[in-house]
Amino acid sequence: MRLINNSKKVNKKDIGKLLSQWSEEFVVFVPSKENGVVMMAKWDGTDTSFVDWYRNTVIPPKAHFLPPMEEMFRFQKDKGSYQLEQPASDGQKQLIFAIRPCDANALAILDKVFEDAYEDPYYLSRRKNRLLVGLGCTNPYDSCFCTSLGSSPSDAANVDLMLTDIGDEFLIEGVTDAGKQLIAQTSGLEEATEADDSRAKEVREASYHKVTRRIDTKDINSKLLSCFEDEDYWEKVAAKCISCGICTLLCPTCYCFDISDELVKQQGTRFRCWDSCAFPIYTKMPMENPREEKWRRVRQKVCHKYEFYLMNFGVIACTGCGRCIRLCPVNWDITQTLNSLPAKT
Amino acid sequence: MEQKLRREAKALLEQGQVDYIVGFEPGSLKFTTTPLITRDKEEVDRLVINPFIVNNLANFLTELKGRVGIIAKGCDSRSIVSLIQDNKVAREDVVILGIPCPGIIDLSKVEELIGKDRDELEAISREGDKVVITADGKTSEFSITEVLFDNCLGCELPTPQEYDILLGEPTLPVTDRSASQAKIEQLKGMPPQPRWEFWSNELSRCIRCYACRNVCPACFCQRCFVEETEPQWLMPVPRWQDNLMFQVIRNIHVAGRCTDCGECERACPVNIPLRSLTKEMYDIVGELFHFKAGMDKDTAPLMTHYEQEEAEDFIR
Amino acid sequence: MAITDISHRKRFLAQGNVYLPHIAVIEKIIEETPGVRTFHFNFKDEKLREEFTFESGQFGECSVFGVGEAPFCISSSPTRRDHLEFAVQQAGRVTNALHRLGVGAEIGFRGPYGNSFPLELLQGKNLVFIGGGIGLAPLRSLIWNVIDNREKYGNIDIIYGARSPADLCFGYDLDSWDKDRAVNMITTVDRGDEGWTGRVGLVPHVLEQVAPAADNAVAIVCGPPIMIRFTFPVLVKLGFTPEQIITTLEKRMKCGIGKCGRCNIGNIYVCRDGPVFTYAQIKSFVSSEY
Amino acid sequence: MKQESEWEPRLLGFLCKWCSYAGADLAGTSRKKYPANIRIIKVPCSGRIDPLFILKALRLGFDGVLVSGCHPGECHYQTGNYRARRRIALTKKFLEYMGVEPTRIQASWVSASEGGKFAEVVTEVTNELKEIGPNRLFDEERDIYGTKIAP
Repeated sequence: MRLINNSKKVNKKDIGKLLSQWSEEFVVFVPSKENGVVMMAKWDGTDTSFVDWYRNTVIPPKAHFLPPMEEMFRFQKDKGSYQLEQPASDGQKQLIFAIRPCDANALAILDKVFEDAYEDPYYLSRRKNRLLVGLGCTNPYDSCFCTSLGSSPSDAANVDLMLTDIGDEFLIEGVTDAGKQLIAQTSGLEEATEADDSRAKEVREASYHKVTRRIDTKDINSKLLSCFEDEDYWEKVAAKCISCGICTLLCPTCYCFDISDELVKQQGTRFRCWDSCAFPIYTKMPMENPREEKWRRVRQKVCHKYEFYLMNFGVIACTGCGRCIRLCPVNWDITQTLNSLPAKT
Repeated sequence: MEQKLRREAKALLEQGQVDYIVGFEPGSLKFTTTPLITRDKEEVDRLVINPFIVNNLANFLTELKGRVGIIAKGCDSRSIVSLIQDNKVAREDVVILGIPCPGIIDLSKVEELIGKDRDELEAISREGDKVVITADGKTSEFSITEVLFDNCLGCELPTPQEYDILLGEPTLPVTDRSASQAKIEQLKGMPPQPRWEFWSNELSRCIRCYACRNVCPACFCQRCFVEETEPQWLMPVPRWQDNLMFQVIRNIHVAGRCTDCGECERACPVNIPLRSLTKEMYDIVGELFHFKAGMDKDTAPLMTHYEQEEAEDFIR
Repeated sequence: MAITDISHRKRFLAQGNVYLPHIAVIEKIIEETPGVRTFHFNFKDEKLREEFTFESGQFGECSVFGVGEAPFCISSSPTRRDHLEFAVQQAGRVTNALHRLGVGAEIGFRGPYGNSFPLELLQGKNLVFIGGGIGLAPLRSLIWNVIDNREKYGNIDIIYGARSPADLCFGYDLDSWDKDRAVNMITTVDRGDEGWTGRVGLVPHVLEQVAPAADNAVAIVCGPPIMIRFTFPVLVKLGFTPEQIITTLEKRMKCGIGKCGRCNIGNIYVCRDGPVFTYAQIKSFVSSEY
Repeated sequence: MKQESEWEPRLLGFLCKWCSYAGADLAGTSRKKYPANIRIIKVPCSGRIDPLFILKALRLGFDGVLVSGCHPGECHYQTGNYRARRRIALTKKFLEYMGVEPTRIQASWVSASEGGKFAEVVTEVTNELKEIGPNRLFDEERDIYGTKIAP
């Protein structure tokens, strides 16, 4: 993505001022730690220390759009008849600060399924009023592999404005109209010099090469298709998986959900919450379960991301953020699986 | 030790004494290991033993069909014994390759101490009672009490009691176990209401990934109560109330089976201090019923037997 | 034959929030067998009652408020529109709750979802309906649809079986099809009882005996998975090509609109791209997961 | 929320059908007075009690739970009450550690002939529950996802 060459910059020390200014119009979310767990949380108005330690969140920013749980509607029996009440529409204007390119790309991937045919009102309404301020990575994790998925640590494709760490300052570039408009409205930004621009270019170049984990995505869907029935392979690959939901629930592109009701004293709520294809009950029907065995579930996870989603929506449902590798309790590594797919027999 | 392990494992496979070897191999990330479950005698050359062999491999025993040669640290061996007590695993179907365990390094503690993430460190090595860490070319030394997992600091039996082959010399537990109890003692010092609030707060982060349950060898139920729908005990929705109820019941269900291996807390992606629950339950079981999980394969499981005279004072 | 044409998806779109069910009232409950009931229901909203349209083979998500939602195919025919019907077998939380409801109770309904039986392709063809147990429910919608437009179709054979005479669903329909001279109705049970004078035999076996001609014919199969698995080879033996065999699949479908993720077979989402498929399509799913 | 002064504790009793339920029956027929705060669920044996029942009762807002079975040695099924004792002891201790008032989890041995004892137990427990006040354990709606990361 080519960025317009009309960039601004802000000193890292002045991030607080910038966020304060934006807080007047938006509810601002920044990376923060709760008991060591990094997530995007409401900015407290002062703390900008994340500038020093932030690499990426544990809870993916998808949680802002498809929360771990949400009320779909409430129902109440009134004079023998049910009345449904939808939650008030979420009109709050939010600004998510320092979202990583991989996570922003993930939202563009999620848009496809939630816009498909029947529009998902909950997700899409949140998408409308949230501004994404991207921050390019200068220190990717050893589990990151975004460069294998046509992206990079400085990919600005799906953010509204993009920040690049150029040392003592952040270079700021508008990407979308909304982003450019915000820059225009923001006071106190300095004009970036040509030197800043070239410094940013160097930083981007350098961080691109810091991502060393690679997968080969060429013909990945046909490779997966040809080994789909290779039970032995999938059983071997799945052996150490413990079928927990970490890699899926905390994946920025996983969107599976469950719907359930609760009724307390005639007051009912229908919830939806994250669900995972790693759980055996996910597909369980009264008489049978098409994915009872662990290897079928592991295969589903891999193939959904790299084969089925690609077939249905033209894009791989993975952005290489590496959370599934980093957070896995048994170090189950999807890149190893993808790199060891058996050749066609 | 590693060489001996590989030799023994290879021999077990070659002689047909076991169908599987379950051990550790180097992980795909720095300072990590990953379970190696294999029938292939060439692959056993990848087996390792180092201060990062975190997983409790007993977890895999219930799902593997056939005879298994399994690498076990002190706590893991007790989990195996506990599974034998519960008739989940037959003693003759496992060959236990015991490792006297000097304690496992808690990378999150290292990260906290150094102020850098795991992948930014250059080297971590264990030297006696010290751990030496290199970052940015600088080395620093820490006492093991600062960097081992809490449960390792509190470990009473680092050397497996039940084994077929013991790799290396028996090792002694850490002498001062107080550090391992620090969090729990701190909680106990709080009045009840703040304590309840502490737990509801911590559990409000839970996303119900069930990693705590799924890494736990003591959680071997085919169908967990959280998955029951008739009646539905818990909502699948990750609200703190349901999350908290899940943890309480899980702890009661594994009482007498939990060996304080600490896997639940380590696996938790949102850092809920789960060991502060499991360890307290472990202690309650010891205090009320003088029972320790996985000590003797011929003892009946805790909840299936009773003494005529015990823990009565609360009954009217 | 492109049954998975997705143009149907926009056929009936709810205004606004697609997840909001419409309130419907149960008007009649028929005890089909022990454990299976048919519910007749109608929308509360007059306008919706008028405007609601669906095709044979489509399904809807039915809510018992406070308990949950489950998918059921509409078992009544779009040609008979004074009410809607679906048949429910007691199997889990929602179906048990449905069975506890009485006439006049309110339920939620959203839909119709999924594709439908390809009526255009069936016209002028001889139709062989093969049903087992509660699997007759989706076929029933199509059978009445076809009977109500009898002149458009060729011969109609219906082969229906259940485990025992007590397990035969829709007895009233079976009777009326039996009397209908334009329909060849064959009923069978796996095991008879004292009062049973009809055929005894498994559906695939009976199908083999009846041996409907494959020429210019289409077979529509629905029943328990085990029956389906044994019926396909018989049909193939009788000369039916995989394109001439149609079935409808059942999966766990929470959302009904291709989002919640659990009903896929490969890249096909049964709720969105199905539930009606030809055997040719199923065969090409590189998966044993259907 | 009701005014504190109007509040009456709600106690859920799980009574074994052989002893305590019969005891409760006897209390009724012999007109022993005891508070109406208890709701009773008859169970085949106190050994039927899963700690899950106790938790669920608290989750549903009961102020206390009483499990009552046969005296030791008198279980109709020989050992059910001994097993119950272990479970309840663990549950009570563990919940106490988590911050639940131990008063909320009660157990008693009441035989079929002890109508008087049943009435006493219910009276005592009800009074103790009145002292500690209503169960607010699960009341408060606190949730990071609702309030913090995805409002």
